[in-house]
Amino acid sequence: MFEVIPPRPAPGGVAGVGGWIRRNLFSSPANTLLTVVTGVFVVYVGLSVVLWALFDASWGQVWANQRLFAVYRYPADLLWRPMAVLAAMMALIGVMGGAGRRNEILRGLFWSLVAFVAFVTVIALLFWPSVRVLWAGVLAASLVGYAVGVARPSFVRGLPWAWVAWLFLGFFLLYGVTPGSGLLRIVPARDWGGFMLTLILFTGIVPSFPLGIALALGRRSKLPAIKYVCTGFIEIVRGAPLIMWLFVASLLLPLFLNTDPNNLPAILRAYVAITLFSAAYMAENVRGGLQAVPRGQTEAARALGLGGWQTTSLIVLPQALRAVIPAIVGQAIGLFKDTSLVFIVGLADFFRVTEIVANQPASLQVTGGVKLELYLYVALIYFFFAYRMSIASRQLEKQLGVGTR
Amino acid sequence: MSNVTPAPVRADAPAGGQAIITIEGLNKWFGDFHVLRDINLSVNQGEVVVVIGPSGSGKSTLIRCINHLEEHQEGRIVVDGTELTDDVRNIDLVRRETGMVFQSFNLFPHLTVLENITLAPIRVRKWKRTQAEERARFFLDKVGIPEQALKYPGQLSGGQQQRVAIARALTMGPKVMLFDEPTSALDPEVIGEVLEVMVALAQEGMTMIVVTHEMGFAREVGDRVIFMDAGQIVEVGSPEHFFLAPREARTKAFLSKIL
Amino acid sequence: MRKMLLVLAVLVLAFGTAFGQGKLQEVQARGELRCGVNQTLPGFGSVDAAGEFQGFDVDFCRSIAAAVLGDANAVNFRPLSAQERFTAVQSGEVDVLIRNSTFTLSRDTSVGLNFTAPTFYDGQGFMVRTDSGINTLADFEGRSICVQSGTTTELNLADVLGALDVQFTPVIFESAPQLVSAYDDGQCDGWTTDKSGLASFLPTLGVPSDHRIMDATISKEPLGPAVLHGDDQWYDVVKWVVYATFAAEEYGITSANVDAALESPNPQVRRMLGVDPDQVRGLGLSSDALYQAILQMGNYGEIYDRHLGPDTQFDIPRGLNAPYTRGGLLYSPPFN
Amino acid sequence: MAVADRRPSVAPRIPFWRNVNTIGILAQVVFVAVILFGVVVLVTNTLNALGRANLPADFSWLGSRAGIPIAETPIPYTPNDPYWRALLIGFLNTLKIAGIGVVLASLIGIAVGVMRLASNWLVRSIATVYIELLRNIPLAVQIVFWYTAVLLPIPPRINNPVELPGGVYLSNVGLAFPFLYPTYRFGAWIPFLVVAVAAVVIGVLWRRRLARRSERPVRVWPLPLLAAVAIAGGGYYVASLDRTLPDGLAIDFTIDRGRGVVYRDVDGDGVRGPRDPVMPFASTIVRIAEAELTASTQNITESGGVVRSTFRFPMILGRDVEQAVVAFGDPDEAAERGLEIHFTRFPSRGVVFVDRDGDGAFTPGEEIDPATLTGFGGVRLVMTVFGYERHIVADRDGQVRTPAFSPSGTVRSAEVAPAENPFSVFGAAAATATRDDVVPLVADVELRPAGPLVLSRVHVPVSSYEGGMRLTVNYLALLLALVIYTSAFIGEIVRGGIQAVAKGQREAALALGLSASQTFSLVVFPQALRIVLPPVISQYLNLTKNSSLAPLAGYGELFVIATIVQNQTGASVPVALLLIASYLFISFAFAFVLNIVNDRLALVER
Repeated sequence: MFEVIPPRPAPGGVAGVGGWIRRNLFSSPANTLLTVVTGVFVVYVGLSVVLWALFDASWGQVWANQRLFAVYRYPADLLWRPMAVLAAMMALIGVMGGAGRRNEILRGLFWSLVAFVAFVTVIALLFWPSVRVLWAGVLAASLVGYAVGVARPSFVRGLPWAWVAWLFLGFFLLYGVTPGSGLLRIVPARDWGGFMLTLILFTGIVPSFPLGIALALGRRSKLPAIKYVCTGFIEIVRGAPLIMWLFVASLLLPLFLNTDPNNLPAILRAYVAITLFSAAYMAENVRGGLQAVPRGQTEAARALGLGGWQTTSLIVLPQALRAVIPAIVGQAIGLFKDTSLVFIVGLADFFRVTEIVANQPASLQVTGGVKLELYLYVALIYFFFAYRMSIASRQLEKQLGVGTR
Repeated sequence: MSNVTPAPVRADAPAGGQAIITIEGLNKWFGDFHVLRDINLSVNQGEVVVVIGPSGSGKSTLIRCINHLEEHQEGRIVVDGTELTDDVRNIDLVRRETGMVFQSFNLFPHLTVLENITLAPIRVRKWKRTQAEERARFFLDKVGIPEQALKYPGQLSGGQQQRVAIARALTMGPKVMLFDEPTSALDPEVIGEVLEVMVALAQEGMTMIVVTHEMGFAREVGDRVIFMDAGQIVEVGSPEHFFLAPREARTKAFLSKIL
Repeated sequence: MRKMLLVLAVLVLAFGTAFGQGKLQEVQARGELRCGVNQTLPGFGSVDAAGEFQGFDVDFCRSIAAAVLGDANAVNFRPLSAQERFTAVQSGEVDVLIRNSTFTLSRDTSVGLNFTAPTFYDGQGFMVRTDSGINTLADFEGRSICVQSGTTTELNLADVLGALDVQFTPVIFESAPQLVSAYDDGQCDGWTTDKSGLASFLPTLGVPSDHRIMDATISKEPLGPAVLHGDDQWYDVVKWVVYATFAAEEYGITSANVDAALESPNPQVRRMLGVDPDQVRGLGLSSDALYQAILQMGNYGEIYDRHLGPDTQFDIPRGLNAPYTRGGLLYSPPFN
Repeated sequence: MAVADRRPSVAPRIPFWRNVNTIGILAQVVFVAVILFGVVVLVTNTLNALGRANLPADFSWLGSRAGIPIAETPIPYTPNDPYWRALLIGFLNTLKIAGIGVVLASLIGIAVGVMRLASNWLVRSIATVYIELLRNIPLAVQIVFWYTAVLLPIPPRINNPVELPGGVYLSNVGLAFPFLYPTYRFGAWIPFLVVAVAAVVIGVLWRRRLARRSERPVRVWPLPLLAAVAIAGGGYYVASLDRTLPDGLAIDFTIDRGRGVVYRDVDGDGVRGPRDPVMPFASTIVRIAEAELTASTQNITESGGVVRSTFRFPMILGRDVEQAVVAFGDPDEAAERGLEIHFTRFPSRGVVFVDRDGDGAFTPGEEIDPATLTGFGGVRLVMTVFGYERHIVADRDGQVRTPAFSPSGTVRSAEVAPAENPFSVFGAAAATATRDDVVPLVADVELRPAGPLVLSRVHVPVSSYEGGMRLTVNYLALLLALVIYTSAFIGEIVRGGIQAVAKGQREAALALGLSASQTFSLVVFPQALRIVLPPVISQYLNLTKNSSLAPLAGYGELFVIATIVQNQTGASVPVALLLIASYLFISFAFAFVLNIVNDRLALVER
C-alpha cells in the first residue's frame, strides 16, 4: 500500500537562523577562523570610524557651509528659485511614482529621493534655518505629486511635455529673465555651484542621448564618409580622459568660436565637453544595442514597405535601446561621478566646494584643519545617489530579463 | 569565343495569363561568388510557383531580389509593371505591392500583434488607425488567431507567430506574396496550421512564390515547380512532372534524398 | 567654387567681429567688473560660508568697481585656477586679474598681459622647522622642498638653487592647502612660496612655534593687478585706482574721514577726490571715482588691515608694503 | 539575340535625387561639405583669435628651456631641459603609474571577485561592501581622501622611516626599496642577453614544430627558458670576470656638503668639467675617520600622538660606523638640569629626558618640553661618528650622498665616551674625556669595480631617500586610489565571469573527482578568464586614462605637466593637440592588445 511520508522538519544546520549561521559562517574550522578574523577586523574598523566621527571630528564647518555645498554663491534671497525647480522636479517624479503603481523601480527611486530631501530638511532645520520652509516645501511638493499620481494616473501621459516645460522654465527660473530688475533678475552662471551644479552637469546625459544615437547610427552607416567621421569622433573622444576634454574645451571653445569667452560661461564649456564626451560613450552603448537587433527585423520592415528612417526609428531603435537601458544607466552613474572633474576649469561643484571650505580662514582655525570631515560628507552623498542608481539599474536588468540568459 | 554558353533554362509563365512578375537575365554576385546565374522567370497573376532546391542554391536570394532586399547586378526585374531600378521610388512601389513571409517570422518583439500588423498600413499606406485595425482584425481572423491581437509576439507559439506574419503581410493588400521557407523554423506539429493558411490563400487566387521543402504543399497547390541548383534554374514543370518524371539527373538526385 | 569660398570668408569674418570699443567703456556699459580671483588662498581670496568673496586681492577688485561703476559690489568674481588665469585675461574673460600673480618681464611681454601698479611687494622665501638645521640656502643640499606647480616660485626655486649648485628634491603640489598639510606632516624639509603666503599659512600649522620663515628672499615678487596688453586707458584706470589707495593712506584719508577730506586744502587731495575734477575725468571716469573707491573700500592700509593686519589670524608685518614715508615701497605718483 | 536580352534595356532616366546610387554619394558630399565647412570656420576662428592674443600656434616653443622641476623622473631631467623633455617625462610617468596599477588592480580585483563568491558570509559581505562603496564614490574624492587624509598624515616622517624587511623604507615621503641597476660593465653582458632572447624565440619555434609533428605532448616553454637563463647567467659570470674600472673614473666629493659626483675625466685635467660625462650607478665606499653631526630635540606628531623631546640625526645605522657617540651640545647646562639621553634607535634617534623616578632609565612621561628649555631650538645634541664606512651606489646622475658632516670638535668641545659596546651608550653623563682640538674632516671615497648589475640599497643620509628605487607619496596615493577604484570594477567583472561559466562545467569537474580548488583553478577559472579578459582590458584603459586625475595628488604625469606647460607658454592649441595625440596613442595601444587577445580567444574557441 503506497503512503505519502509526511514531511519532517529539517535537521539542525540545514534550515532556520542557526542553520544559516552554521552554513555561512562556521561550516569548517578554516571558515570559523576566517569569520573570527574578519569579524574582529570589521568591528575594529567600524568602531574606530564611529568613535572618530562622534568624538574627534569637528563637523561645524560642514554644517556652517551648507549653502556653499548646496548652491555655492547662488544669492541667498533667490534661493526659492532653485528650490522651486527642485520642488517641481520632485513633484513630477512623484506623479510618475504615484501613477506607476506597478513600477516598483520608479517608486523606489522616488521614495529614496524623498528620504534624501527629508534628511536635508532636518539638516536645514538644525543648521540652516533660513531655508527650512523651502525644504519643507520641496518635501510637500513631492508628496503632493505622489498623491496626484495615485489619484489621477492618467496624468502620466502628459508628463513628457511637463518635463520639457520643466527643463525650459527651470532654466529660466535659475538663470532669470531680466538683468537687474526686480522680476527674476539674472543670476550669472558663475555663481552657480555646489550640488546644484553637479545635478545640472549631470543633465548633460539628456542631450547626449540623441547625439549618441545619431553617432551610433552614423557609425553603422553604409556610407563611408559618414561612417568614418562618426567613428573618428567617437574614438578620439573616448580615447582621452574627460578631465582633459574639460581642460581643452575651456581653453579652445572660445578660440574656436572666436568669441568673447564671457558669452560662453565656464559652466557652458564644461557642459559641452561633458555632453560630447557622454555622447561618444552613449554611441558605443547604443551601437551594442543596434548590433543585438537581428537583421531580419530590418528586412521585415523594409519588405513591408517602411522607409529607411521609419525602419530605424520604429523598428530598430526601440529594440536596440531597450536592450541597452542597463548600460545607459551605468553610464549615467559614471557621468554623475565624473562631474566632480570640473574642478580643473575652476568651477565650484559639490566636490570642489570641499576645497573652498577647507581654505576658509575659519577652517584653518580648527586644529589640524577640516579635511576628512569634508571628504566623508561629500563621499557619502555621492555614494547615496550613485548606489541608489546602481540598485535601480540592477532591478531594471532583472525586469528586462537581460543577463538571465 | 569558341566557348558556347549553354542556353539558360527559361521558366516562362504559361501563355495567356497576365504576367505580374518578369525576371530576365538576372545575375547576382556576392563578392566574387556568382549566386544567381541567368535567371529567367515570369509569374502570372494568381499563379503559385514553388521553388525547391538544395540549400545554397540561390532560392532565397532569388525571391529576396524580387522585393529588392538583395540588389541584383544584371538583368531586369519587373513587378506589376514597375521595374526595379536604382530609382528609390520604384523600389518603394514594388515593396508595397509584395508581401513577404520569412523563415524566422521577424515579428517586431516590442510591438503587440495588432501593432505589428497595423504599423505598415498606417505609416506607408497612410490609413487611419481604425481602418487599419479593422483590416488587421479581419486578417487575424482569417489566419485563425483573432484572440491574440493584444499579445506580444514573444507570448505566441511559432505557428501562431508565422500566421501573424502572414496576416501582417496580407493587411498591406499585396499583389504578390513571397514565402521564404515559412515552415522551416517550426516544430513539426505546428507546420500544418501554417500550411493550411497558405493553401487557403492560394485557393483564393493570390499570386505566390514559395520557397519550401514541403513537397506536399507543392503537390497540392503549386501551379508550377522550379528546381534550382548552383544559382541556376535547372528544371521547370508541373508538380506532377516533378514527382513522377523528373528529367534532369540533378533533380532526380535531390528528390530522391528528400522524398 | 570661388563663390563658395567667398561666402565662407564672409561667414568667417562675421564670426570674427573684432571687439571695437575699449575695456573701460565696455565695463561701464556692462555695469559690472569681471575680476579674476583666487578662491583658495586665505587672506587674499576665499569664499566665506555666506558665499561672499573675501580677501586682500578681492577688495582691490571692489575698489576698482567702486571707482569705475560707483558701486563696490558691482563685481563679478571669476575664481580661476592657476592653469587658466592668464588664458582668462588673454581671452578677455576677465577685465582684470588680481590673483596673487607676479609681475615679470615674460608675463608682461610674451604672455600678452600688462601689469599695473603692484599692490603687494612680496618675495619668495622659505619656511623650515626651527630644528631642521637649515639656516642658509646651501643647507637645502640633499633636502626636499615643497613647491606649488605652475607658479613663478617653481621657476625661481630651480633658478636660484641651481645657480648655487644646491641639489634638492622638489615635491610638487597642485594647490597650496595640500602643500601646507604635506609640509606640516613633514613630507619636506622646507616649503617655498611668497613670504606673504608663508606668513598667512604659518598660524595654520600644527605647532606654529616649531617653524620659522628664513631670512633669505630669493626673488622679487611684486603682485599686482594684470590687464590685457594693448588697452592703455583701462590700464591707466586700474593703475590709478591702486595709486589712489596708496595716496589716501599717505595723506591719512580713510573711508571714515574722506568726506571731511573733501574740504582739505591740499591740492593733491582735492584733485584726487575730484573736488578739482579735471584730473580724474582725464582717466575717463566720473570726477568722484577715486573718492568713491576710498569711501567704499578704504585706503590701502584699511584694506591691508582688514585681511592681513594684526587683528587677523595672519598678522603679516607691513614690511615693504608700507607707504614710502614709513620706509615701504608704496609710492604714488603725484595727482597733478 | 539571347545575349542581347541578358543586358537590361536602358532604364528610363532616373532623377538623381531618387537614384539609390547617387543618394548615398550626395548625402556624403553634403555631409563632408558641412563638416569641412565647420572645420574651416573653427580653424580660421582659432587662428584669428590666437593671432589677436599673440599666442603661439606652432610647436617651436618645444625646444625652449622648461624650468619646471619634476619630482619623479624616470629618465634624467633637470629644469634646464626643454619642454619636450618635460612632456616626455610626463608621458613616461603616466606609463609608470598605469603599468604598475594594472598589475595590482588585477590581483586585488581577482581576489575581491573570488571573495564575492566565498561560502563565508562575512567574507562575501566585506567584498560586496568593498565593491559597492568604491564603485559609487567619485575617483576624485577617493584620490584626495587617500592623499590628504590617509597617506600624508599617517605614516612616519622621512627622518624616522619605518624599515621593513629587505631594506624597504616607508615614510610619508614615500616608499623606497633596493633595486638593481646597470653599471659600466652592463655593455659586456648585452650580447649574452641578446643571445638568450634569441634562444627563447628559436627554441619556442622549434618546440612548437616538434609539438605539431610529434604524437606525444611536448612542453614548449620550459626548455628554451631554461636555456635562456643558463646563457644569461653564464654571460653574467663571464661579463663579471673583467671588472676593470673605466679610464679616468673619478669622484669629486665635498664632504661638508656630503655630496659627490662620479664622472669620467675625459680631458684628464683632474677636475669635473662640463665635457666630462657623469657615471651613473658607480659603486663606491665612503670612509670618514671622524666627524660630527648636530641635531635638536623637537616635539613631533606621529600617528600615535605627539612625541616630545625627540632628537633625530640623519639616519646612520649601527653597521655604518665603528662607533658613534651622542652628547649634549652644551654639556654643562644638560648636567645642571639633569638631562639624559635615551636611544630609541641606535645611534641616531632618541629622547632627551630627566630621570625623575631615579631608576636610571627612561620611563614614558619623563620627556622634557624643549620649548621651555631653549626656546625654538630645543636641546642641541652632537653626534660624533668614528669610522664611518658605507657602501653607496651612485644614482642615475652619478651622485653619491652622505650626511653633511662637520669636522669633529668644531661644533663645541665634545665630551666623548669611548664606549666598548655602542648600544650601551647612555648619555653624556658617562663622558670621561674632553677634547678641544678640531679633527679635520677627511673623507676617503673608493670607487669599486662592479659586475654588470649592482644592487643599490636605500639609505637616508639627510631627509630624503638615496639609492634604490623610490616612489613618492604622490605616486603611491594616486596608485592606491586608482588600484582600489579599478579593482572594484574588475572584481565585479571577475565575479560575473565566474558565474557565467556554466554550472555543468563545475559539476562535470567535480564528478570527475577533481577537488573544489582544482575544479576552480583548472576548469572554472580558465573559462572565466576568457569571458573576463576583454572587459578587464577596457578597465586597464580606464585606469590609464584616470591617471590624468593626478593634479589631485600632485603627481607629475602627462596631464599635469601639460597644464603647467600650457600655463607657461600660452600655447593652448599645440598643447591640446599633443595631449590628444598622446592619449590616442595609448588608447590605440590598448585596442591593439585587445584585438590580439580577442583573436587568440576566438582561436581557442574553434
